[in-house]
Amino acid sequence: MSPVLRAFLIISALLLLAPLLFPSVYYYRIGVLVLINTLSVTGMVVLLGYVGLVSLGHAGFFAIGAYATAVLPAYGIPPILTILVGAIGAALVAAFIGKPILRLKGHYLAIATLGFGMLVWMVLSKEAWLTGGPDGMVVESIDVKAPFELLGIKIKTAIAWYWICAVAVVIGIVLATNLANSPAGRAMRAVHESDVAAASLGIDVARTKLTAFIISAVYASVAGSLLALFNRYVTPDTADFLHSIEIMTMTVLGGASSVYGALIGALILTSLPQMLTVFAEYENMMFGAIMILTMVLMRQGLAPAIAQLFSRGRK
Amino acid sequence: MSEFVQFCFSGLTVGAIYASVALGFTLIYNASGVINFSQGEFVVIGGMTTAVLIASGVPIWLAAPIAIIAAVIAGMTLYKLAIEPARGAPLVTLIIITIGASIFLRGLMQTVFDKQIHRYEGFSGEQSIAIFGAALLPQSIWILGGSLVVFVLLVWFLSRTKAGNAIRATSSDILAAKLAGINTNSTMMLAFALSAATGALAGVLATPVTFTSYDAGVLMALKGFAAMMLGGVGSPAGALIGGILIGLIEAFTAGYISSDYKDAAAFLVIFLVLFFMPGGLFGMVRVERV
Amino acid sequence: MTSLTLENIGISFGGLRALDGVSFTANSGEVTSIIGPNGAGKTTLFNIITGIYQPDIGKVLIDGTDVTGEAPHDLARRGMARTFQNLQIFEQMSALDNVMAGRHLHERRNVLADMFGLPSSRKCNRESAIAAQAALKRVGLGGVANRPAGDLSYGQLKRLEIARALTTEASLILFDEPAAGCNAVESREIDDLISSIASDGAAVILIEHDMRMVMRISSHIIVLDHGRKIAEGTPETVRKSPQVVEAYLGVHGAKEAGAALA
Amino acid sequence: MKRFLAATTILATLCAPAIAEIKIGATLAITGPASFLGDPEAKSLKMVVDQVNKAGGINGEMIKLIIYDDGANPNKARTFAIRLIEEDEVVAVVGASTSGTTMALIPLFEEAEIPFVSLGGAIAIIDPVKSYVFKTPHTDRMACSKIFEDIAARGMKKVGMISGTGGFGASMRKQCLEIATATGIEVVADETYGPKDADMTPQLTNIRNAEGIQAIINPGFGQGPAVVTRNYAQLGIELPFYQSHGVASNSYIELAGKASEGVRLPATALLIPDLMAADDPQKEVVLNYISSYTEMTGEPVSTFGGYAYDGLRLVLEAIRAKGSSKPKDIRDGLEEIQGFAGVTGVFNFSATDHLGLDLSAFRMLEIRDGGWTPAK
Repeated sequence: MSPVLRAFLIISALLLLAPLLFPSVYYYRIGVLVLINTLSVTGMVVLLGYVGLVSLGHAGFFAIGAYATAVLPAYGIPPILTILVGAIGAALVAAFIGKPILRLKGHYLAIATLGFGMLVWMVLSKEAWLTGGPDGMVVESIDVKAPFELLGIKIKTAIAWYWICAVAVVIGIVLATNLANSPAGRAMRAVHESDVAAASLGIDVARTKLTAFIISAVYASVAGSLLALFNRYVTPDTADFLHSIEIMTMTVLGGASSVYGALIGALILTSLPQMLTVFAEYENMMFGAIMILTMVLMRQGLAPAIAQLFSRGRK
Repeated sequence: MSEFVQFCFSGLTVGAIYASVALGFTLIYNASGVINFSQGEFVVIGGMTTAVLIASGVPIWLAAPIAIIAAVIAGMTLYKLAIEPARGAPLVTLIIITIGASIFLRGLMQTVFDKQIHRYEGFSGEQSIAIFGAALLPQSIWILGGSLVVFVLLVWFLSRTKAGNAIRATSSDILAAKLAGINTNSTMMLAFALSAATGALAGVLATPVTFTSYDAGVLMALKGFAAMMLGGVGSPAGALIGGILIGLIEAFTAGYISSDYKDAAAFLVIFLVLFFMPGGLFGMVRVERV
Repeated sequence: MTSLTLENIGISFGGLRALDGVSFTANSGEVTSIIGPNGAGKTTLFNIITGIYQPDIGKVLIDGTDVTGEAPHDLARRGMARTFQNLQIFEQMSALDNVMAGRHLHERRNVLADMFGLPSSRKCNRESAIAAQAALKRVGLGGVANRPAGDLSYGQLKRLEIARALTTEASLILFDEPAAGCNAVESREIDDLISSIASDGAAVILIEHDMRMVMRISSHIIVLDHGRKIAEGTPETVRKSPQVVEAYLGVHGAKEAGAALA
Repeated sequence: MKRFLAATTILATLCAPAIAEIKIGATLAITGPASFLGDPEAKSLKMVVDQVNKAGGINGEMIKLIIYDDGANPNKARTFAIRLIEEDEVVAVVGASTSGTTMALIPLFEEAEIPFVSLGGAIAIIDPVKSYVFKTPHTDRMACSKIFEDIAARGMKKVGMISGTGGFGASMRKQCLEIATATGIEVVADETYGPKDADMTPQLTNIRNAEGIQAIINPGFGQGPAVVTRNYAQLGIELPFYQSHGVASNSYIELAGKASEGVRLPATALLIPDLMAADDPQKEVVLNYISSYTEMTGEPVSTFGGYAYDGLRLVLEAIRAKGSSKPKDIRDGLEEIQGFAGVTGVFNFSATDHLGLDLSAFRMLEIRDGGWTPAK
């Protein structure tokens, strides 16, 4: 079975079966958040897992998508179309800033991307005439139930959102898996492991990095647009430094090398805080401790560790 | 004139705090190649512990050392429980571990102390000193002096002492350092302890000016990190200059351009510097051997 | 027909003259070897030819075109490929993928087609796989194509790099110590491989310490010492130059060298 | 399937409803940038529930309080709000500490028809009136009115502003600029600072140098205003200095120290319990709140805790008055509340007023000798 087909089948099956565990709309909401996070993390897998670049500013792209969706309808662009406009905007911004900053390495790249995220955050909080300032703005809602009603299915809004996001995630993961096993993806992985060797084979290292950066920005932007539509409200928090860190952490915790890691990382870090509410004021301590423990015990992330467990089981 | 001097004072005070945090980053980076994102929490441990002790009647000369010792214990525990077991893990994994540690420490302080904002009186009173028509708080002098002393001690330590040489050797080639008989584990533990002490000292000195609360470390780490990158990773001089530059840029932007975008200005300068000097002001870009 | 010409190449690192006035020409169908003691500047020379370093002075010409200072990937586009002294393998990728990466310039590059898995992209992939398989077979690694490169032995990795360079179909290939660390049998195989690559029409430039190998397959040898070219010519000429023997192996080594070179 | 069953069993045990219990929810910024608000709010809510349950509950039923920490992040707040509505099946919700999170939650509660008593300051929360949304804090617009009233009364025409860039400061800055225009007072300097900034002397230097400036206003909460106040003293500025209700707490005086001498701010009765007239309807409530809060937490009271205290007590009052804990009845009950003395003020709700406070609940206070006195 090709890796793409396998990913498609596994992820689709998981997403189809998951609702069996959802007793209420609240669980669907968590499900939707997991899926939206999975989407931005998948983009990060392309960036970190494929070409090996660290970004601490991806929330900036996420917010570009979210605010495109929030702001543009007032200028006559239909909400659905804003997802596309946001994605194109994020791609252009990524291309523009990526050129100079992707020359930087390691921690220098980290601080440059972090600075980018901060700048987006600042613009969103200070330009209140456009963005509503730190308190955010309302997003024009869309009727997500319509397509289902067309098929004669009566469905709650949150559940409709779950299926829409599930489709988006499956598409996102299939695209990323396709990429991994394609000429362009091979070039990315080659750059990751040795940029001198990659260059000696004619691979334009800067361009390859930029391509991955743009792709990951588009993923984040689409995820941002979806969250804005789903929440019907956006605030500059979407661009917050801590949100960037969150995307990064999900990626690494899940295992940056595979798209499965994206789903696992997003699932754990989205649902964990919900479970930890029972610890009340110890919540943060628990959360931090779990993060440390997971990374110490499973350096490559959860997905590879789980895969290893399975293959051992098979033997 | 008096405005200019006033902006300088503001920039130097704030910049010196960033510099102290950046120096703590530098120490750990030099020993282990890790950027310790929980460095900001060391600063808070220093400030919070001192504040709480002073509030319960302990004099500052006793409270400060206790606070620094508390931070050192936290730093060593962090190394022992989280960094050492993960040695050899990919760099991003280590970054995530230190981020986890920072969340953990924040949670810990929130339960051990509280969520209130704390401060205590400046060491030499609160009466500002007039210089060239500008007002300087005596505590600012303490802060500036503190960061300079830490800088000098750090340079001396790294270049003149056996332990410092061990740290530098460990960072440049851990295997070679091991072969040369350096106990790399205890060397790194030492780096974490010293870095925690540096951070806590910054917290002790800065709290009368900056105030402190359990979650103040995030911003500290952010600015300190930015300062180190501006100066060039791993260079003590870079950390010092980088921190002070960022403080000055913020103050002058707030004073002469717009207070709305003073943080943005700092980051724009970092972008520009990195564009022309990809290794920061004092950093070196390593040439890869192939 | 491809030829590489170096004119008066010089470079310094922190005041240390690593290369000084090095000139030579390498022609297609020939193996041009660069020899010299450790630290003579051989790999530095390679890094200048392949665009990793910029020379302070001098020119690099490919078929008469000045390509000095061009980026490595642009030079690859001009038909240059290389292997590395310190292996530069994509360890997390399979052996096949490593070699397929070498097909980069022959692939249609459209990232959207790749993401959507369009037929054009898949066709491209298939063709690369076929070419890569062929290259792996040629270096004798046909059996380990699907193993992760990180699992292969040192000798296998050396050959993997050769396969990767081969599959670019470059007309100018630089080998940096391709046989280092290999046993006699493996060494012999690599010998034959390099000879056959040259006889297929590529210009081959070789850095190698194994004198037996150098003498057997080179048509042209350049001897470097302390960054300068001290001799150049056919194996016969170089072998006979006492200056070379002395500079290269030192007076003490001269006797052994005589034996080795005989 | 087995796992699914196990999961549902666990959930069932966790969610098993106790008998005769009124569930009230809260999502607050207990940690994060607005923990300054959320922390005392959460403590105040717990305190009310303890007190009421000890006294036998409401209408013979015990109160169960479910609090979540949203860290002032609207995305998290929404998740918790849905959890409160769907999973915990609460009958009313107090909270969302900030205006931003409140605005993000309003559509949810309107849709679910669960009464929602917000602790956010922005006027947009209750203007226009939404069926199920109420709030207890004064609006920032009211605070600005109060301040500018005072400025105008002192005959001043030109003021400078230095505002925090957080939601509170930004929103209040906007309201104050509007009120200034309306009252004919000119804002000659308009500076901002980040909520965690350590030094605002550059901004204050610029304000001091503004032509003809007569007073300074500082909208913001948390440590920022205390730093501004210290810097103000450091620079030796002697202009009249106004803070907002955002720092109406003794901890502000503690943090700002002597520098806060002479600062004026609009605040609630909470800060001057001893100066209240004996027949003041708020007197008893305020004294009660102060003594039990300081006893329970060992921390000084703040206006914010008072908002939450009032919010929950108003909900309970509605339940008591209606004799029902159905969300619809609570909503109706809230709207009917008249003359209810809280720590923030005396609440009179109506179908067109879901705040129920007027400017009279705001008092202009001045800090004298490290304590609060009514400004003259």
